[in-house]
Amino acid sequence: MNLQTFLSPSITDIETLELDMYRAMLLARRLDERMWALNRQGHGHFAVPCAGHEATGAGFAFALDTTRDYLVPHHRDVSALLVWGLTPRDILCHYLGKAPDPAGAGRQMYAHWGSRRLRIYSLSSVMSGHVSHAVGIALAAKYRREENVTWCGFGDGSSSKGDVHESMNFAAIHKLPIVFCCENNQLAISVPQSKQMAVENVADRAAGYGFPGVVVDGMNPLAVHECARVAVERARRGDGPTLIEAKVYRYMPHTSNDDDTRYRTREEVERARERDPLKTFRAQLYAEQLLDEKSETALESQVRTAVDDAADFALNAPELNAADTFKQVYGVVR
Amino acid sequence: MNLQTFLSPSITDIETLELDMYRAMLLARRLDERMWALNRQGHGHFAVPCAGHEATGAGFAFALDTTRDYLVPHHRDVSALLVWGLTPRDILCHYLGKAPDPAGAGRQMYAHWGSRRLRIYSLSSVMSGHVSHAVGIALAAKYRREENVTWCGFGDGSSSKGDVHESMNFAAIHKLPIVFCCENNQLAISVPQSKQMAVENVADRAAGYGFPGVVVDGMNPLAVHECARVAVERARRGDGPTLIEAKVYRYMPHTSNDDDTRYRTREEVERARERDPLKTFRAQLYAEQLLDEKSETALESQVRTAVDDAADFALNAPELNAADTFKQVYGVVR
Amino acid sequence: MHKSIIETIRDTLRSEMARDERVFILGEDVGVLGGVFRATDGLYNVFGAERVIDTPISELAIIGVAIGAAGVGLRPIAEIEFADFIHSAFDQIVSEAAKLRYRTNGDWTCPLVIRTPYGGGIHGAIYHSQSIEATFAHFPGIKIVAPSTPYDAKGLLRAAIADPDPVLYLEHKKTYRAIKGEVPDEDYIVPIGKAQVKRAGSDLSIFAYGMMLHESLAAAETLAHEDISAEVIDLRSLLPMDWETIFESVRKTNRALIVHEDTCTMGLGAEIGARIAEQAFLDLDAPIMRVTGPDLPGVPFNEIGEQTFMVNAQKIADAARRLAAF
Amino acid sequence: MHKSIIETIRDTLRSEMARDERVFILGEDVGVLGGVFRATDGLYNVFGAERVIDTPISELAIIGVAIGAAGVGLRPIAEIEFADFIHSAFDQIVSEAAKLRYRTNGDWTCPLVIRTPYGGGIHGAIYHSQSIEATFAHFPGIKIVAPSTPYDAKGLLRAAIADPDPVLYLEHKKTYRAIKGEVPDEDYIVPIGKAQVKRAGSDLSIFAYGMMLHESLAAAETLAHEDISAEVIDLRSLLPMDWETIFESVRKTNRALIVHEDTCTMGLGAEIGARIAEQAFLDLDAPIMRVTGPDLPGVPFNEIGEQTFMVNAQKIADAARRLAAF
Ligand SMILES: Cc1ncc(C[n+]2csc(CCOP(=O)(O)OP(=O)(O)O)c2C)c(N)n1
Ligand SMILES: Cc1ncc(C[n+]2csc(CCOP(=O)(O)OP(=O)(O)O)c2C)c(N)n1
Ligand SMILES: [Mg+2]
Ligand SMILES: [Mg+2]
Repeated sequence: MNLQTFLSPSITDIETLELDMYRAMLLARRLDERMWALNRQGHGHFAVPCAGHEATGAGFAFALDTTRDYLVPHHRDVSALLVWGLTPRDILCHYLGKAPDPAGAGRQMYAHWGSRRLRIYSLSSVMSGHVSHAVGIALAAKYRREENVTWCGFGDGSSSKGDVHESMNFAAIHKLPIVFCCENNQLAISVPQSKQMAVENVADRAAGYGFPGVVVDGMNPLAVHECARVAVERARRGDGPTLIEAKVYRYMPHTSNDDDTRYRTREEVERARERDPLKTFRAQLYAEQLLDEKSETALESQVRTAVDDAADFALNAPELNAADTFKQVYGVVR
Repeated sequence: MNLQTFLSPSITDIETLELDMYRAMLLARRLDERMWALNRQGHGHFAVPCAGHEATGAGFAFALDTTRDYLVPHHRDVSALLVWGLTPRDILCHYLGKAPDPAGAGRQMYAHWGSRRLRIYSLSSVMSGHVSHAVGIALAAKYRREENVTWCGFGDGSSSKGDVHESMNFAAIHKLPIVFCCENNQLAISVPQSKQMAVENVADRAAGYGFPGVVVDGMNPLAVHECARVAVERARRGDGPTLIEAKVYRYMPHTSNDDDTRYRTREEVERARERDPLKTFRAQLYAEQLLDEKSETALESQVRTAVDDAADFALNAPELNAADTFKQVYGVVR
Repeated sequence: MHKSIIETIRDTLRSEMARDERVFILGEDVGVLGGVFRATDGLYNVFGAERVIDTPISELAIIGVAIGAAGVGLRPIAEIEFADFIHSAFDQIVSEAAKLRYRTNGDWTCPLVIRTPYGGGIHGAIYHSQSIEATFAHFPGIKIVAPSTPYDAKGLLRAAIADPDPVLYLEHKKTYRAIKGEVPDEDYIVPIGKAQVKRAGSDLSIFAYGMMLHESLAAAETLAHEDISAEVIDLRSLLPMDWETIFESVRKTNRALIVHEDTCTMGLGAEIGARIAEQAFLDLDAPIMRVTGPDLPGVPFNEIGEQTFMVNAQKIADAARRLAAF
Repeated sequence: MHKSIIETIRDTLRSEMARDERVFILGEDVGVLGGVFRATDGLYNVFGAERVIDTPISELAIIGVAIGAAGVGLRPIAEIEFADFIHSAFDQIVSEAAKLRYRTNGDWTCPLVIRTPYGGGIHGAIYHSQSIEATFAHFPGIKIVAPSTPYDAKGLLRAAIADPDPVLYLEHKKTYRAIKGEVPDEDYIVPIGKAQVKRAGSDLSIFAYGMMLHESLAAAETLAHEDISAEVIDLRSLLPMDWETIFESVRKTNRALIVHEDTCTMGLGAEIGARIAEQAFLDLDAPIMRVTGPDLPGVPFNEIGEQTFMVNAQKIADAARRLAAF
């Protein structure tokens, strides 16, 4: 069971788009909650919450063509990954490091996404290490005169690495079909934006490379979608990269190993809850009469069933076995 | 014999400043020519010409206080290094890799400057490797509440490295007393600016870090001086970094190992000769009656004597000896 | 005082910073959070934001800025949040810090300490488990220490801060809280370059460091019940290495077993094995032997994968039995 | 055809690019200039700016972009202008390229060739003379080759391009024009992982690669006049290493002399020495011996300093005499 089964077969109107976005966001949030609960029950060693980043993921994912575009995601992009085709089972097997984990059969920690079949490029743990890979994927598209676009996500923290500079510069020189998306939650673990940079917007750096940079409310999926659509079209047309900065908020600690009470107040987190995209977008759907109690109950129950199924599946899935631990260091030379 | 001996004891008026700048530029150019000649005669393995960069070096050097400010130079900053106190003998001993070479007793190739006594930080060959060191020196000044400023030069080519991004960002966050100076000669060896970046001005990147970026004609020492003065004052006041981009031209091949006929026409080089700062600034000094045939002849002869002396000294200076080759891997633990 | 390694590091940092104004800390999350492992917990409150600098995610700049500051007289202690991420600063460490004194003939120097948690066994997977000592041990100009006890954690950290050259101070994550011991309140230094015989023995010599020292000691204890007398040596200083102590032990036991958690090929055991074969060859009654992590690109996240990778007392004891029986 | 190594590399690049559209080159000055050593001379004219990409000074991006392109089916050949500058891309090579296949269980891969000139003796001083093989040889997931003849330069380059994993292809600068030899026009491959006996001998085995192979052969020639019969083996493939050929030679000569230009401690001789001491110990009649560059941070610019640093036939012969006499 996966998100695709609850998504509309084709999106032709804004209402369908909005509902599908909400479905992706809700499933991501409920998976997040389940992972946290599993972690607290002693299942799994490492949860990386996405709560607060769902609107951004859902917003941009529906602006791309998941049948041909590449995703080189930020680690909190669960909603987008679901749209790309990762299933709840995939996600919880990845979380528990079980053999069916598509990202690496349990070799990688959680949130180190990857699936070649789905055109999701593999993430290491090294912040921004993936950004130049995304540029390489975009270079290959141009080289082969293919029309696919590469979406590359990273955090505000990651934007400080030299990788991002060299990558953006390279992409700009070759006008590559890529969209860079900085998901700015104003924290690199505990380090606030003011200690990471002396500017308000990461997007302002785009001008220094020669392509547009734009700031968007990352808590609003439709705003992100619109921004992403423009950037993706630009890339697809051959006009080169765009940098989108989505301002988001991370509701949970950095990971299950973090204690966020050390660096931010509960009041701050509560205040930010008011902007929670799950809440505000739900309210919008209610107002637009795209959602009512009945359809919401049905949706929540569909989602719960999917999450329950995934958790069951993952908890019972096989471990990586010792012999397999030694495999795939090198490929077969032909 | 060194530049200091021909410089004015103190600079109180613009005329003295202009003459002193010209002296520094001329000595740098004549040393450059001598090195090239020595190289072609089989003396020394590696010449790095500074021709075309002299006005920038002279321009900024006189805007700093060489008795307390730090120089972390670009490799073509000979005119500035002379103002800081390196002597022609130092420079030619460095060129020939002889034992009296202050940069490292002959361990480093030419143009890898350094002198702790003169507050010239040591350069490796790794492009931009020094930029973060300059930030560290500026951090130390702020840490100790000292009022010195650090000047950090690098090329257009070097600006593409991740080092520059991380360094500028770090300097901006802490509002450090530093001036970054990109000496843009539009070439990284053979790679033209258009293949290095998709923007016209490196200076435009400063906005993305939160400090001013300014473009200046690097062939005009007075323009550079004025720009540098403002930036140095800003730094000294505690208002943080500035990025100055000096547009220059490199007249000679990249190094004595390079063949620039492969990547640029002789016509281009000849055209650029019209803007040669040695020519244009000389004309200005003549027009301002700061220089006439008599005083120029005297100056040229002073310079020639200094260069002759330096070449003699360096050619006859001792080599690094085998035993010393093994020294200074580690210091003495106390 | 009886303390854990992490407490010892924290206390030593605090007292060195109190003693010497030139000492400051920079790294990711070292300030308000007190470090992801809490190695710097409380220091921000005592010394303020200028001496405990929370940096952006910029390993390159953390090291590069520290090199510059060290050059002009400060004594930076740079923290790399996980050793796995030191590779972004590799160029700064090996091309700049390691070569500065030599290339300037001693004119400019780099008294810099780089602290970083390394090692596996804590479910950190491929990128939070690596051992990084072997790579850096190839670069003359830097020093590398890896304490395995609280006593040495203090003595070597003080030695590193006092050292005139760049020192990589490696903290095995698993020892942080697991290993406790007596730490004198007085000032003392454990000199860089000296190994220590932790357990005397006569049948074979086990050379180890970090967490593997403790696994080796456990193995030696097991072996003792089987009448195999293993000498266990804590290398502590990985560059320079204390060859005299190593050769002396081989002269006594005539059998060398080298243990590290890092992968085998070109791990530190390579140099140790080669040196013994070069300079203590006639003392050997058996081949040198290595017990190391397997030659895999990383420690898997999955626990079975992780256990498969990790060296432990049992694997060491098994090898030691074979070596003793040779 | 009789050719130099640089000509062979250039011709092989040209024919591989002509054969396979997926193959492209990226690096600094590889295009219009044809590379600072002219390894890519003329290719820009034949294949154009899209297949011979002049990059900014961005070693990290050169490798990172190549990794991404390789992942989706291209066959990039990245040139690092001088091996000394590969360290800026160290993280991309060891954390990303080397680990990608393993961490994804083979789902994503990285068929990437990194070519780079290394080695000293050409007045390149500290930063244009380094040997870099030892550092990378510690990282399972990558392969390293270092041809010393034109024949192998072609065969190994073709093997590297065909390989499904990242291969570091190391070109000793001094061999570029100094070493010439016969290169067949036909297609052939020299398989990665195979050493070659270059000169048979019975008194001792010399293991070398790159420029040092030639110095070793010269030393063997000198020794022959003194009735010392040295077997000389060209390792060629540094990771994986051809242990069987190495052990076989030691079984025959019972004496092992390892030669490299790189510094001693944790140079490749460490692993070779340790493996022999581990797996061919009983075949040894003498200690293993290494002739290597001294443990200094770099090769000095000054010629006396440079000569002091560099290994040459005479230093090798001196060591071989001592070893043979042991
Ligand atoms: C190069 C590197 N340095 C440090 C870390 C440790 N680390 C993991 S996540 C993280 C913060 C990432 O912040 P950001 O990019 O803003 O993403 P966020 O988690 O806030 O969404 C850090 C410092 C790392 N993984 N990689
Ligand atoms: C990291 C690195 N990569 C490559 C080189 C080789 N290299 C030496 S100088 C140079 C070009 C430098 O260009 P730029 O920074 O513009 O300075 P310029 O020489 O033009 O003044 C290059 C590529 C190097 N020294 N360091
Ligand atoms: Mg963040
Ligand atoms: Mg330039």
